Amino acid sequence: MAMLELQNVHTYYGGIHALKGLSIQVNPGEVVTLIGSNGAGKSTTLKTICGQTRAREGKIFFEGKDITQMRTHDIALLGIAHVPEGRRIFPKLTVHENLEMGAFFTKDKQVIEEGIERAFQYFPRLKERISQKGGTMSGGEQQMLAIARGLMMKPKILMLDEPSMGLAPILVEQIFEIITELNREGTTILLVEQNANQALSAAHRGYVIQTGEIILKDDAKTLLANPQVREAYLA
Amino acid sequence: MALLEAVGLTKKFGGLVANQDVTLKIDKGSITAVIGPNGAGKTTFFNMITGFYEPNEGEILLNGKSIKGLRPDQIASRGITRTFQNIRLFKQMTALENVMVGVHSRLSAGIMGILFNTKRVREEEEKARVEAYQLMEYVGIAHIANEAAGSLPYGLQRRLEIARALATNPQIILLDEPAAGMNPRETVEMTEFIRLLKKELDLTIILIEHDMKLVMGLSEYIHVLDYGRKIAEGSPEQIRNNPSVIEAYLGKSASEVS
Amino acid sequence: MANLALKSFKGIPLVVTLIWIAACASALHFLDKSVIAFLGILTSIVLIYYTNTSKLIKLVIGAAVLIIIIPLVAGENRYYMEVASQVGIYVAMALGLNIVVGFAGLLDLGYVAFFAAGAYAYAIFSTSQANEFIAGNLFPLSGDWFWPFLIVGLIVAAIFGVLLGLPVLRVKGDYLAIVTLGFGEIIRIVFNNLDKPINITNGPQGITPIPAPELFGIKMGTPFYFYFIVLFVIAFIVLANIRFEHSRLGRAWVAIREDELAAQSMGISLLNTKLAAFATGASFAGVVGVIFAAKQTFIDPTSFTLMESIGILVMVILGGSGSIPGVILGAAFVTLLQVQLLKEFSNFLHSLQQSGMINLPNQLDPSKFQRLIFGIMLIFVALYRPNGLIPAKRKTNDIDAIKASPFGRGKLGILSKLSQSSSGKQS
Amino acid sequence: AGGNSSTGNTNNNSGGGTPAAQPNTSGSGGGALEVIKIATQTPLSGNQSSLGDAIKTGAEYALNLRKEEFKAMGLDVQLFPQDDQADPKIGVSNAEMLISNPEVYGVVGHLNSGVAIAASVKYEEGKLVMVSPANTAVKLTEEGKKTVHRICARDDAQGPSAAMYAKNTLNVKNAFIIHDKTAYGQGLADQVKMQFEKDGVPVLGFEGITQGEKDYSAVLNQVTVANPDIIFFGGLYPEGGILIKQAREKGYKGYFMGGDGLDSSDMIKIAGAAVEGVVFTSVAGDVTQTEEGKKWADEYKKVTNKPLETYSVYGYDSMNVILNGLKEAVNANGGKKPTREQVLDAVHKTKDFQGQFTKVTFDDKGDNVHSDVFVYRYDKEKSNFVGKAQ
Amino acid sequence: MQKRTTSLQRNEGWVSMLLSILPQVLVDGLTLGFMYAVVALGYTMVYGILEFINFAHGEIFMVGAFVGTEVLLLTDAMGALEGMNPYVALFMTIIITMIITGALGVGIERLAYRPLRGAPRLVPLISAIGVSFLLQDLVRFTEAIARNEFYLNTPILFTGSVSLFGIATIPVKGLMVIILAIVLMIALSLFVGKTKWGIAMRAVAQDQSTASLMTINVDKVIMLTFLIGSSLGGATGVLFAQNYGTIDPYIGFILGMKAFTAAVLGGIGNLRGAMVGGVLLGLLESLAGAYMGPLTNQAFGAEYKDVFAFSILILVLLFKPEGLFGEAVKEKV
Ligand SMILES: Nc1ncnc2c1ncn2[C@@H]1O[C@H](COP(=O)(O)OP(=O)(O)OP(=O)(O)O)[C@@H](O)[C@H]1O
Ligand SMILES: Nc1ncnc2c1ncn2[C@@H]1O[C@H](COP(=O)(O)OP(=O)(O)OP(=O)(O)O)[C@@H](O)[C@H]1O
Ligand SMILES: [Mg+2]
Ligand SMILES: [Mg+2]
Repeated sequence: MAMLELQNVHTYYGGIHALKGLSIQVNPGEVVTLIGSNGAGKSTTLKTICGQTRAREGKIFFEGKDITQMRTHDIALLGIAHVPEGRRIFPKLTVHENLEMGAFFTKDKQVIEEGIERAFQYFPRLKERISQKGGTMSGGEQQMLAIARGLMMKPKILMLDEPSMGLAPILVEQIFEIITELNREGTTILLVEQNANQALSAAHRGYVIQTGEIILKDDAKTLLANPQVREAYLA
Repeated sequence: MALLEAVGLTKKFGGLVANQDVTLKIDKGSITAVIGPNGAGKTTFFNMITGFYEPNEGEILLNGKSIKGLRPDQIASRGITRTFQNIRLFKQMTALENVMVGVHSRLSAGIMGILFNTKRVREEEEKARVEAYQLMEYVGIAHIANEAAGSLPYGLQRRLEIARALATNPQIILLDEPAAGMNPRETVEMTEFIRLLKKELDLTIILIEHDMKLVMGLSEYIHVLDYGRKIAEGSPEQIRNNPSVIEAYLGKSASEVS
Repeated sequence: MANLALKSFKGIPLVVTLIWIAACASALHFLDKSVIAFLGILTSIVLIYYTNTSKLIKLVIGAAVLIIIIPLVAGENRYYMEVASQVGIYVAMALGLNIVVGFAGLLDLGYVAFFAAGAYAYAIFSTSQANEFIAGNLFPLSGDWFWPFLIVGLIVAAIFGVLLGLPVLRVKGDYLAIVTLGFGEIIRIVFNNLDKPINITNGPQGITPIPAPELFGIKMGTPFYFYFIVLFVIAFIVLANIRFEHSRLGRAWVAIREDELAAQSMGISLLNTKLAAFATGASFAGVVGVIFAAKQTFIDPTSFTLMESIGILVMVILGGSGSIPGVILGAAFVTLLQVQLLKEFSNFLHSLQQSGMINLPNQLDPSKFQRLIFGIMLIFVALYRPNGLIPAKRKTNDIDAIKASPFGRGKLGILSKLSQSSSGKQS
Repeated sequence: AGGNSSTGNTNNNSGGGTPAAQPNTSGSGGGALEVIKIATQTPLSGNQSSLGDAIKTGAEYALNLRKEEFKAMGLDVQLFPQDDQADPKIGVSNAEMLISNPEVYGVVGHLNSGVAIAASVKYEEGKLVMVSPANTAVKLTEEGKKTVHRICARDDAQGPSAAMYAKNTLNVKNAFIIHDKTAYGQGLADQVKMQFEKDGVPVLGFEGITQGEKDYSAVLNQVTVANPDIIFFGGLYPEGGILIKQAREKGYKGYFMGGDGLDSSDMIKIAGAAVEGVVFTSVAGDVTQTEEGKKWADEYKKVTNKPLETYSVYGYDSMNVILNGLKEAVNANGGKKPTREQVLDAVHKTKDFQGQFTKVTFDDKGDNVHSDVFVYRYDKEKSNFVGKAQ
Repeated sequence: MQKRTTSLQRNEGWVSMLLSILPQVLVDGLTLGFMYAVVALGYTMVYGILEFINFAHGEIFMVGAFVGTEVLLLTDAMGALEGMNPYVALFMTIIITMIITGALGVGIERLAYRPLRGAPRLVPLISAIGVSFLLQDLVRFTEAIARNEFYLNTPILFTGSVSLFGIATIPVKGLMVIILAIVLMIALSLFVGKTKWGIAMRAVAQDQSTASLMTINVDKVIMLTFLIGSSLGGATGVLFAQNYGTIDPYIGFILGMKAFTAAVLGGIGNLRGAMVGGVLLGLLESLAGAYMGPLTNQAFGAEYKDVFAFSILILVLLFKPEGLFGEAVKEKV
């Protein structure tokens, strides 16, 4: 059974029809990527999954449970972490407090500390800036913080919206390594990336989305080789 | 003489030195890239040039004249404009109006003129509108002229920001990660576009970007910052092969970039 | 869904509006003191706004209702004209505050200070009050001076606006709210105390008798005249608002409201722009202040309390911050509610009580309920029209007109360089 | 004209001036009654509403007592209470409403002089008679408006009397004056100060406080330094009560005196034990001096379910002055419904009308020539009539 | 009209006598200041979380004063107050009041603010003003019906006063205000600054939708904020009634305005700032009230104390636009 399943989802922003009957599946243990050009509806898809925008039609299931109408924090409690587009870190909280918020669901201090340790391992820069206010960090540093905060949740499925944006090349590589590592450890991943090349290389399967509709879905390898895809997204 | 010159710029945030003794020269009509790891101080450098931060030390010269200590709006009216790493559009305004705001400092209507809607003001307004629209056409987003800026997808917002910046009629434009959030194909388009800007509009361009394809393909000269210091400068070729740059910033994959 | 329903709503047919106006007008004319008909006439302005016809026709009908029909059918009733002039006074003030709060996004809780400045300017010099501190027994001035004092009030208030604006530059958001609140209170307290050491404002005793306006020897002291004076001033203010909104200045105001830093990087001077907002907003209040003083014939500091500022702010937000028609409607709605609707309602309840239909203890006398009901109304309107009665929307530009513009023949601004360089091609 | 404090009975006998007037109305009792409304305009909401309500309740009580009497004349007199919210603007628009309503024949109001002055311009234009129960500002009647009347004393009567009483009877050698920065409070305080200065009583301080606040220790610290023989307070009991309480807490030992604004049962509750010895002046003679008066007061409390306040008393008498004028006008008009102007004339001519508490004769300006100033003094439970000032 | 020049006769040694009351002026200022401070805490609390000026907070405080007074009056009517340890009585009153006003605050949030969460920033201000009017008149009517008046007097639990080194005295009730204010501030600071829920409150303030991504139940956090803020307001009301003895339904407005000013002076959203701002405002008013008249020869008397206080506020904000304790976070672009 699919871990996460969207069935014929329609989402609107006021009068704008952003998702037009979108259906995707993510199986446990998979890395699935969603690619598409600007404004295709990638971010909207992730936002709809975690209830930040509502599907007006269609259903969303997580581990067999209908989550379409659940509230965001309840959805998150099921083990769905979302690292949103544009970082969205808490600007007036310190790095440490931002990370703590990532593990809000747990009371276990041990878990929190371990999580923070791990985040610092991935991103030593964060450790250097442990008590800096999130809002004064550089763009890339904020991106690291946002990803680290997402990891704090120890989610069953991690949804990343353009995690490589604004990161130095060396860190982009690292992000993909982290994705692979997390996946090896059993985390399912739904990845939205502009860097389709790398995304497809890291993923098992991929969906191509265009103006709110899935126009292609296949193995990542196949998609990577697909001339149409190369033409449209890889240049 | 260099068009823009930064001499020994230093910026500290408490104990943190975000820029230390950064000196660089920008020639008229050039495309210069500022690159470096995250948190190296690139955006901070832009912020000092455009008057958002006042440097603790150092001097900024435009055509040999100091512009240090001027407010951002004063600097803008001296012909230096920018885009932002985190897009900052006027979300509730339409795209066209956003661009028209850019024309602001070149308009002269005063309160009385507006009140009495004089012929001069009417003409000026219409001109501004036409100019803004032409700019949007030029940037390729004329079709969204009447949409609210806040509801546009990311990529279009970036272009709109550039159009808005161009509307101030700058001589120098500072682009902070213009291709962030764009897919490779769109990045190529952006590269072409920036090149065009320089060629057709006679602009001097300084840009920050982490996409090495864009940086290497576009820039004539590159400055590398790390921990607030300048660690290297040179042509793309020189930078690509600079071992300290590779180590601090590029990583192995960068050498694959053509 | 509701949105879609609204979308398909194309406006009210012209006939319906005209019939409505005719019906209300004749009801008002033939039936004695029919409050409902009077309100109906006022409502017709809203109907006209939503009528499905060209701008020009709307304008003509609107003007006809305001200038001809209302004075014709309600002109004899002083109370209706009084209500209409008060509505007008608040509409004008709300439009002024709308510039500061709605356009420029500067939360101002001391707006009434400018109103006070205008009112006192006229009051002091048009009565013998000015003799207290100016030698020569030159005062009082006659009612003819009312007209030049409209300008004086405007200028005085604008100066106050700049005075307030100067410190404002550094203070943001809700800090600004409290600074302006403090400023408003300072002005009120100072006016309340400036009867010593030199008697300028006559302190809490207030100033009276303020002369009514005079023109060619006609004394214009009744609400009927004030209605026209106010109408004239509103017409001016609305026009100014519309012109400002889509001007260089209006765009700059909205830009700093949306993002100060980005606005600065577009070459907008925060100081000048904010000062302009404060000064323009204030000057409208100043003009209205002069009218208010003349209409009241007596002013004292109790008319210029913090609650007054808050009341005007409520009108702006309730109507739709930044939306000119919204603010007009908001001001009219709140004022009508306060000076007429609630009153009529409590009078109605009272008559029921008199006739024994309902029996309330003295503690719950209907006449005491007005503020309570007003409070409940505020909550309801906020909940059901959170974006205001008529939400603000940015005017869209007519792209075809832009394309057809003669200025479009050549390239403008930075693009003029295109024609110089070899190719003019677009990306 | 008859003095008839005898009005105090439940049955609705006349409180009016012309005792013999009753049966001469030809207008029927049984047929359609013509409605005449007498308005009150006072703050009924907001923080001055308790004062405004007292006026309204007093007026209402007076009117209800005489309803039947007017029915016999073919008139249905009704109360038309309005809330002026202590706001001149609202007062003016209410006034416009009243004058454009032909059923309205008179106004009892206002509480606040600012509102009264602004509204009276409109009454004047509408020839609508106004009888003020409470406005003491000198200016109100100085502008020659025929419609404006008041039964209470002007500041320039009450103030000097109070100051002279303090000097001559209380033997104070110096004074500290505090007022609440309102037209009433400061107006009174100014007059007191002038009189003190005239009489050579040093005024050690003249300070304003803010109405509605509860902590006046700052000003009282000044008082401590000055250590005056008397504090004169121009203002109302909510502030007055707190002032004296806090002053006593600070160890102040001298007199505390005020105007009729201090006359309220709440004064005792607010000031607590400190109320003892507080002196105030009032134009109202003491009701509860006579048996009859006591009975009246008890009846009032029973019917209205409210304590008896000075302002309700003033409201009561103001209403009766208007009703009296109305009745005279009816009579003069041959028993038919008079015009507003006729009522105005009749009220304006009021002479030696004995209300429940005050005797009323209007002079040309509309001031009450009989507005004597009486002095009262609080003990722990109530205020006690001391006598006429000087 | 003749000029009102004031020439006041003065006692010998005026200046030294002025100085002699200084300690008392300061003590009075402190008491008043702490009163402002506790109300300001409530404002700052809600502001800190929702960035929304809860205009109705002053009214919650007023309701607290009435509830507390009613509790005491009823206990007294049952004859239980006499002989009760005053500390126990105060404690009991405060707890009951806090529960009731806390619930009231939560109810108001639920009905009048929550539906407006997505609305433009200033709109909740309108419903807050509406709620203010509503509460004022509801209390007025309730009390008018129940007690036939709405100026209430509170049974005072502490009557004595303490002498401070013989130069100033402070009533015990004033002392209670100060102690409780400090305790509340410390407790709140710890809660908001250190606990997970406290951090969550701040997170919700900055970005609600992202906070909910972190499994934070935004509704619950906001409810908690209102619960704490409003019960705090209620407790303050009880203290107020104790301190000044008389209350009416309109005490909320002036005090609310002053407290809000204090909160801003200290740096709105900052608990320590609210405290310092309140105390400073109280001191300023006290000093101005006591000395301005004498020092300016009565030309500018105590009536200018608010002008003085507001001018200082404006001056402070000129040089420190984010308030005394507010963080000068320059927005990073
Ligand atoms: N808040 C909003 N209001 C109105 N329309 C919106 C809003 N957010 C997104 N849209 C519209 O929805 C569509 C999908 O946007 P979305 O952000 O999901 O695209 P995306 O695929 O993530 O694009 P990008 O690669 O630029 O991030 C776009 O047409 C966009 O204009
Ligand atoms: N206002 C500030 N207060 C404190 N530290 C700051 C502030 N602004 C920037 N910094 C710090 O200065 C350093 C340089 O930041 P800057 O934004 O210039 O980096 P950058 O080179 O643009 O990085 P990126 O590529 O990630 O955008 C960062 O470590 C950042 O945390
Ligand atoms: Mg996206
Ligand atoms: Mg950067």
